[in-house]
Amino acid sequence: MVARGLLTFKTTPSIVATGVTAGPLEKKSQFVDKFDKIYEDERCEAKTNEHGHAKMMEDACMIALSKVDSVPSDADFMLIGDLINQMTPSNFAAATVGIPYIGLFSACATSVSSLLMAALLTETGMSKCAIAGASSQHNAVERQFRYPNEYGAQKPETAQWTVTAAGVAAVTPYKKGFPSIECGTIGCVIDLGMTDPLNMGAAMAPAAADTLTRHLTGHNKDVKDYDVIMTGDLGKTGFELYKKLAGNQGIDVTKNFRDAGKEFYGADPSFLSGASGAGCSAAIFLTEVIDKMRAGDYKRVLLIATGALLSPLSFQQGDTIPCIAHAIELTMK
Amino acid sequence: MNKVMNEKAYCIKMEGMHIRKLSLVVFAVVLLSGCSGSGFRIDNNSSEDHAKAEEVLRNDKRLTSAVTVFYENDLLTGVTLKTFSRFKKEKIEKELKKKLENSYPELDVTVSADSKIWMETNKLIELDDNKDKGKKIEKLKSLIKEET
Amino acid sequence: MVSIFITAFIVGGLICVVGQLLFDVAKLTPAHTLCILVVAGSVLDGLGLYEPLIDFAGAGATIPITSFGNALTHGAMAEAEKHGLIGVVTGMFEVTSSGISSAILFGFIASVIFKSKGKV
Amino acid sequence: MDEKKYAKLEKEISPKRPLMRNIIFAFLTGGTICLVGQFVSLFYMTYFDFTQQTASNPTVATMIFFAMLLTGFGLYKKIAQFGGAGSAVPITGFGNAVISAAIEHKTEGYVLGVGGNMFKLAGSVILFGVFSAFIVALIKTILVKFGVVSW
Repeated sequence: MVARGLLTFKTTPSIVATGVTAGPLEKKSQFVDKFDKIYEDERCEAKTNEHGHAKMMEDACMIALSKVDSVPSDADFMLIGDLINQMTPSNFAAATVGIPYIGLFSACATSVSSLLMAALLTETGMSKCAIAGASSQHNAVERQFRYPNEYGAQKPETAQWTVTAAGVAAVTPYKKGFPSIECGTIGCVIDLGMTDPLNMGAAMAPAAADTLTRHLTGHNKDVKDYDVIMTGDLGKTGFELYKKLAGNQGIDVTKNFRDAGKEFYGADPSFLSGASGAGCSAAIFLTEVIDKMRAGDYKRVLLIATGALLSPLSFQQGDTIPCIAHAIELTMK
Repeated sequence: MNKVMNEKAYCIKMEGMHIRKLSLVVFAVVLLSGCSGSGFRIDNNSSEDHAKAEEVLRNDKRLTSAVTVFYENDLLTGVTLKTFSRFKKEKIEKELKKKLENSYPELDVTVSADSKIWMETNKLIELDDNKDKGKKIEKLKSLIKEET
Repeated sequence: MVSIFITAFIVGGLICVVGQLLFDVAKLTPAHTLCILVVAGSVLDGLGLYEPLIDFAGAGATIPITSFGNALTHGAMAEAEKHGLIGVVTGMFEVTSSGISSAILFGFIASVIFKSKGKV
Repeated sequence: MDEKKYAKLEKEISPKRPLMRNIIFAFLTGGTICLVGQFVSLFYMTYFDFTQQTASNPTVATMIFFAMLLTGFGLYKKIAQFGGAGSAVPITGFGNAVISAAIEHKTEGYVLGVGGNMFKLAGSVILFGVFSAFIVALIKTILVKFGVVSW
């Protein structure tokens, strides 16, 4: 099989700063100390959920830029996305921040696809500083994809909780002492006929396993090369399925495997299978993983963000849930 | 390991709610068992002989209680039924009405198994003033009519 | 008097168990489940079985959504008895108006007072 | 891996819905709501001129009022997570569906948002209720006309 969809970055662009903001409920996350800003109000003091969503994204951008003593006019590109109708929150955030902008949509995999795109632009030499990231807001996502927030529907144990968080990274040409992007793999859309929107982990697991195997064979790597292989938001159920699928491919899944969605809220059973949403993987990848890399705990990591590419319409028309997973490999030289 | 502990915590939490709910039910049942009246009462304000009515009502095994008021041309009976006889409420009402009408052909007979009627008829008996009785009986009759 | 509270609890609970079975065993969404129960209530009333159930269980039969179907059918049939076929259409909301009108009214009031919150 | 194989694997690994637990809790929750309804109906019978039968109208309205308070204060979804169908099947669940949609769409304004979306979830219940009532009453009317059954 010819290896397709593989990206290798010779200049190894670096992630020099991150900005992560989160809603009040995310105080329950075990990574809460690492977030840059926590809002006391779930709408971030804005009038609607969607405005709060945009504000969260804006603030995350400004925080990331301020960490490298920059202002928006220093950045060349802004590559962000979210899950709401035509990505309006990201659009509004981009309007306020005023950086040349491309909206990206890979559902919850946007956190990695945006980093890959930012790395590509940097590789070509056309970007000195690119902003990449993703966000999600629980209330806005819930009312669009499922039921009104106050509607009483019993969720099964496989259901996941969309987090309210935004994670943004500033990507620049290689800089010593910062995690750098070495390679990546663009995922294929995988659809194994799952239809249950309350079991998204199961729908996304095959995509994650597929991208993992493609990345390992394509880049001639082994699981042992990585300090951690972290998936985005598979949740407890999806993570088990993903390990099983990867195990069937002869991959050793016994150690170094982590899932951001499973770990986000710790072991709190009220969040059922765990966290999900574009903000989940963005927030954890850009805090927990990057911090550990800068501290020297991790030398080489593989991040695989998974996204379920459904819409309320496609689900109601009885379609299956197609899923995608993008992988990015970060190293600390 | 972690998962097992979560589940345990979950179960304990749920059990707590479970017990609270059950105790609520038990409390409600205890509370209510106090106010269940039974027996057969008859209040005769007319010249009719009420023995026949008493016989009809007492001999019906499906009834748990019956309250009857004779007033002028009216014969008003509120009955309560055994739990499973309630399924046949309408049928029982009709049967009793027919029986009483046979016994008292010149009276306007009203029979109801509705607990509102039963409650009100009980109050009616305790009423000392006979003047209001006629009015109240008319009102109850109109309430029953409203249903259909 | 007491027994109606017990039967209300049991019958109401059992109707909900039917709903739960439709959720978990038949894997239906809440909307599908409620539609099936409403249709069931309507058919039971057509067979003349729902009114006796109300006599037996009181609120245990009038509070579950099945009673909505029953009330609609009951109104339609009562009106049909009086006015023939036209009554089937005109009588429908005669009995059941309180549920819908109060849901609309309280829904509007709630939308003025409350804001939705994304709490667990 | 094909779809069938994966569906099998998914069934194996996904946690099963705890059927017995759900049934018991649905029974208790639904029973309790109906019990409350019976108390409300007793209240209306005792203090107002309602008979057992006519009391069901104000009882339903009152239960929906309770549903409004529980929904507004964010408690109804907690009861629902615990009780499942026990909270969805009673009329309070219908109320919750209407009220939660109304609250949620407030941001789009009262006309387009609240007015337009109020019956987003509960509309289907009304539709199928009305349609089946029409069919059932029609069949019964025809049967009565032909003398098969009586009213």
